[in-house]
Amino acid sequence: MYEIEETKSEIQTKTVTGADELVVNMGPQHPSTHGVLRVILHLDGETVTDLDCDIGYLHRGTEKIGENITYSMFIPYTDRLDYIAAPSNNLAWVTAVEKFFDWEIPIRANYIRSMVGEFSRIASHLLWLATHALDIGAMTVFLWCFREREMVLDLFETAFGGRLTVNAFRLGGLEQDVPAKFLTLAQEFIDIFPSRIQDYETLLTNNRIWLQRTRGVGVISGEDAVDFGLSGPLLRASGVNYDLRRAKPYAAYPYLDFVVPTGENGDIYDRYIVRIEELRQSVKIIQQCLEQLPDGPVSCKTPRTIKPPVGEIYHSIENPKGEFGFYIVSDGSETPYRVRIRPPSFVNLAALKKLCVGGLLADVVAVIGSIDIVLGECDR
Amino acid sequence: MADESVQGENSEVDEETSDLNPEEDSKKDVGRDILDVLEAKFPGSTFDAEAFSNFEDELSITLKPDSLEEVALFLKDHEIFQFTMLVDLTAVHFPNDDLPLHVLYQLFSIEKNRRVRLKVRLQEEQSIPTVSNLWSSANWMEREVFDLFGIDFSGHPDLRRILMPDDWGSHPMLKSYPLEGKGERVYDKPQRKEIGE
Amino acid sequence: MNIATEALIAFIKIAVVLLVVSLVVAYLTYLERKIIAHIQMRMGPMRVGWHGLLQPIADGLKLFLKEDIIPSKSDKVVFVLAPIMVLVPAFVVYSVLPFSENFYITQVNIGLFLILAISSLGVFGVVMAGWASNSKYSLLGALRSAAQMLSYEIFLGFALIGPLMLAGSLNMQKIVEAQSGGWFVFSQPLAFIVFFIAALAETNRVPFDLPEAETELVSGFHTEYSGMKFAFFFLAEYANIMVVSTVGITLFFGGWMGIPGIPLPGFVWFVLKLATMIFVFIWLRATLPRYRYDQLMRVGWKFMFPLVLINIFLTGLIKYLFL
Amino acid sequence: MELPFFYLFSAGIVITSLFMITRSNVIHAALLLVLSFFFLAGLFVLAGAEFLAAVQVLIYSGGIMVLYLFSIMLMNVQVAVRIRQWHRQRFFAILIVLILGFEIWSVLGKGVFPAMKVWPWKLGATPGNVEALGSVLYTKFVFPFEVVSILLLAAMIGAIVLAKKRIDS
Repeated sequence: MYEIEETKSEIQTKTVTGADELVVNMGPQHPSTHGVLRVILHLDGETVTDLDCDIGYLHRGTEKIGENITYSMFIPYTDRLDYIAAPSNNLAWVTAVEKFFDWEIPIRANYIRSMVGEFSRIASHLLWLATHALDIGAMTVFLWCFREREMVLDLFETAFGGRLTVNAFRLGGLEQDVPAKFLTLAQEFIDIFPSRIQDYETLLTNNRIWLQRTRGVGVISGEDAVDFGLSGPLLRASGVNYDLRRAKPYAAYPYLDFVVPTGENGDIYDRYIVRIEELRQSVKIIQQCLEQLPDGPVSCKTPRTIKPPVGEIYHSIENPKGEFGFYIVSDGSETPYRVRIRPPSFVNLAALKKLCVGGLLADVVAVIGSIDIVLGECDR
Repeated sequence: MADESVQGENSEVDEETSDLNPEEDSKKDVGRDILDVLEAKFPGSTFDAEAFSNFEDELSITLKPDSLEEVALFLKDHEIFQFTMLVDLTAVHFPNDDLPLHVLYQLFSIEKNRRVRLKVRLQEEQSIPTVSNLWSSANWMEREVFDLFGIDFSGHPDLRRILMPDDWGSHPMLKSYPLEGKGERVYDKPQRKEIGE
Repeated sequence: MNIATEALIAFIKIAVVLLVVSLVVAYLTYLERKIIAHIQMRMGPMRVGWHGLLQPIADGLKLFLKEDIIPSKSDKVVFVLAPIMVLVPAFVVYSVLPFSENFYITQVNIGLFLILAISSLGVFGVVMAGWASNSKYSLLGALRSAAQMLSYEIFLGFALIGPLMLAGSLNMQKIVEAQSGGWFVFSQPLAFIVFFIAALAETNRVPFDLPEAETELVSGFHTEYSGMKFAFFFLAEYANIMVVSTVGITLFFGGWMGIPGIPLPGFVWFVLKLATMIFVFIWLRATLPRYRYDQLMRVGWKFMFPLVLINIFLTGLIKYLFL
Repeated sequence: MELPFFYLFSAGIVITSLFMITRSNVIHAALLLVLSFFFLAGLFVLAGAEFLAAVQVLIYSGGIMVLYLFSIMLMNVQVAVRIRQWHRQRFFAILIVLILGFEIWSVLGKGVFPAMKVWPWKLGATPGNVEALGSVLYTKFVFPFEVVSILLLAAMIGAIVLAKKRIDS
């Protein structure tokens, strides 16, 4: 008797329509939650009536680690946050710490930082497109995207030695100049890449099934997006033109010419279009960087031990996923007093409930894909 | 550094922050307009502004916990500032202070491309009103601060642990949390029921 | 001919067809992997044998030797029966398929109807598997599958009525012979479109692979299966592709009949047409995303169902007026 | 040649039906019913009615029973298994069985079946009973056929209306 009561109370709660509600535990081991995300879904048939995210499976206490090691030592830890776009995280950290000082970062270093940052955006967006398309069932795009992502990772390897967690930048510039081979490879890549973007679009953009699966699904209005603190392509797809590369330019972005693409409807399709357009803009930015890249040193003179003055700063950059910020409290010693990571995935994922409830089970998968989360950065 | 009169009233708080700003003159005007408006609107309460170096986006305004709700609402709905986005919400622990827990709100105005940081200082065990009714993004971030610092946000709709396991006994981002040894793993189920229900 | 030799011949035919079909089905998996791999700019299986030609055999051996896991909370009898229930109908159907002018196991007057009847049983295996696994993903997969296969069976059946009216027989050989004047795909294009879409849905292929959508339902009804039982599901899927392709070319592309003027044996024509049809199946898998459940039903009932009804009406009208 | 198959199928029907009504697990019962339909289809084939056999499998097994299973699967079968299956009706049950048995025996026992004399087809000797069935349905019995069709249509629309009302409310 006991068992019966338990199953009744746990699984079979009545919904409004009188049908039995099914509680499905999606994840943490599920192919399309993109990591160890657990979503507890309450289903009425295939309609989602309620949803709760359980995160924290990948919590490694990165912020706590940051309080106990020096500023330079923390750079490799930032690689492990959004591991899909590691150089972007490095960039956020080094620019945040550099804000404490009035160092003159060499222009060449800034250009290389911007360039590598854009490459990491391409790598991240490619992985997003690959997995997102696979979630919706388009299998070929997955492998095509990985083919190009491989080229980007080869570039990282040429320049920094690492492929995924590259530890790209140092406080005050770069560790050493990028080899000449990197520049030729980068030129080769951006020559070939626009046609590859065209390939992905042939398979998806005007595909009727793709349109049916993405148009009008997971819609969030511009006001709601701001209210939920969304950032990055998600916010721009809802029609809010906000890009930190424009709003608060860092590295070499003040000198670069690019367009911030925005959507209109804030649905999955617009997010897709915005990200595809961002890929094109990244190519444009890299092309400009390669053309304008000045000669000169890649690192300024920095003290042997880095001790920022007492104070607090918040600095954020435009990560591929959104606004990626560091809030650092310095007490004047070699280690930060407090490191706060402002994770775009975490904040964006909080809107999942808003995006999914009332939709169908299959849409949950598509919506999670369209948010583009990386649990490493979400859980920290 | 802020207005003289404000500084006078809050001298004990400012002792620590005064050495943040070696060049007083250059940053006197950073965020002056926001402070003026706030002081005109809330004559009874006190504000204390500080800015690191002279970055315009590094303005922080320190508030009393009880005035947080109305100031936040005012700043959000103000027709000029329009701080419609809560970018970040976090806390810092200063165990030796009188008011050891600082809760920080990073506000951002997309219209004006302007940032301001609200800072609230709390006693241990003191609760603070939630802002999740003003900005939906505060929901998860307040949960996180509760999880890692143990700060109770009164009025929060769903205050549960978010990153740590549900039955984790303590709050790891506090400076008092041991870094090694078995002391850190204190499982304490009743506490979870008390706060998270 | 006495009854014993008759039985012996029938038995040999069955054995030959069964063996050949099993082998072809196994190599269909190889074909699919290779074709998709080349569409996706990679090589596919390359290690076992020349260009991975022995890969299906290695896979079969691996699955055969794998530990057979039965979940402890499952309904064991139904769990074990389910893969058999899927595989057997898929193979029984071959008994009435005409492979060439002279080679077939048997001719039945209700040939086409028998194919529909037997292949409609495959859904039982899926439903049983989904329920017996005692897993929510499997159950959801089974529910989707049941709804999808039941609905699309209707469109499939209705799409076949048009060609049937022209052929005037349910006998598969007679249907082929009726197309000597011209393939039915030219006189029944609407019926062929609906038949092809319904066939994709019946075999749970992309873009209608919802019951086994890996990224949503973690493979759906066969999530909990491993080893040989999993292989049964796998084989049944490909055997069903062969069946619907054969039915398709028999009804719409003149079966084993060739294009006049090109002297090739009937069996070669049959294989050529079958290969083309199967290639299209695989090609679609590499190209299209997946439909959502409600969209699948909408496509079926709001688009395909009226279409087949119109087709039947038009065929009847034209046949009455002109033939 | 047909006799052993007849006994095989008949025994199959009896045994599966018996098992079906004694199972407490509804899913098992439903699956056994499907099996029993199969044996019935076998009997139809023996009687020369292949079309009927195919319809039996297609409609009853492949259609209706799947729908049954569909709805049963959504129930909590584990609970149903535990519910007591016997309701102290043994006396009435046995009584009814006896009455029914007597009736069947009294009819079958006479051994006279007038319809048998006009049995038109022999196994394997006909060009196909599909054609025969079709021509009979659309000529001689066209009126009852249409009446039944309309009846079914009405039932279908009724079911849709009832279901729709429940969803809307």
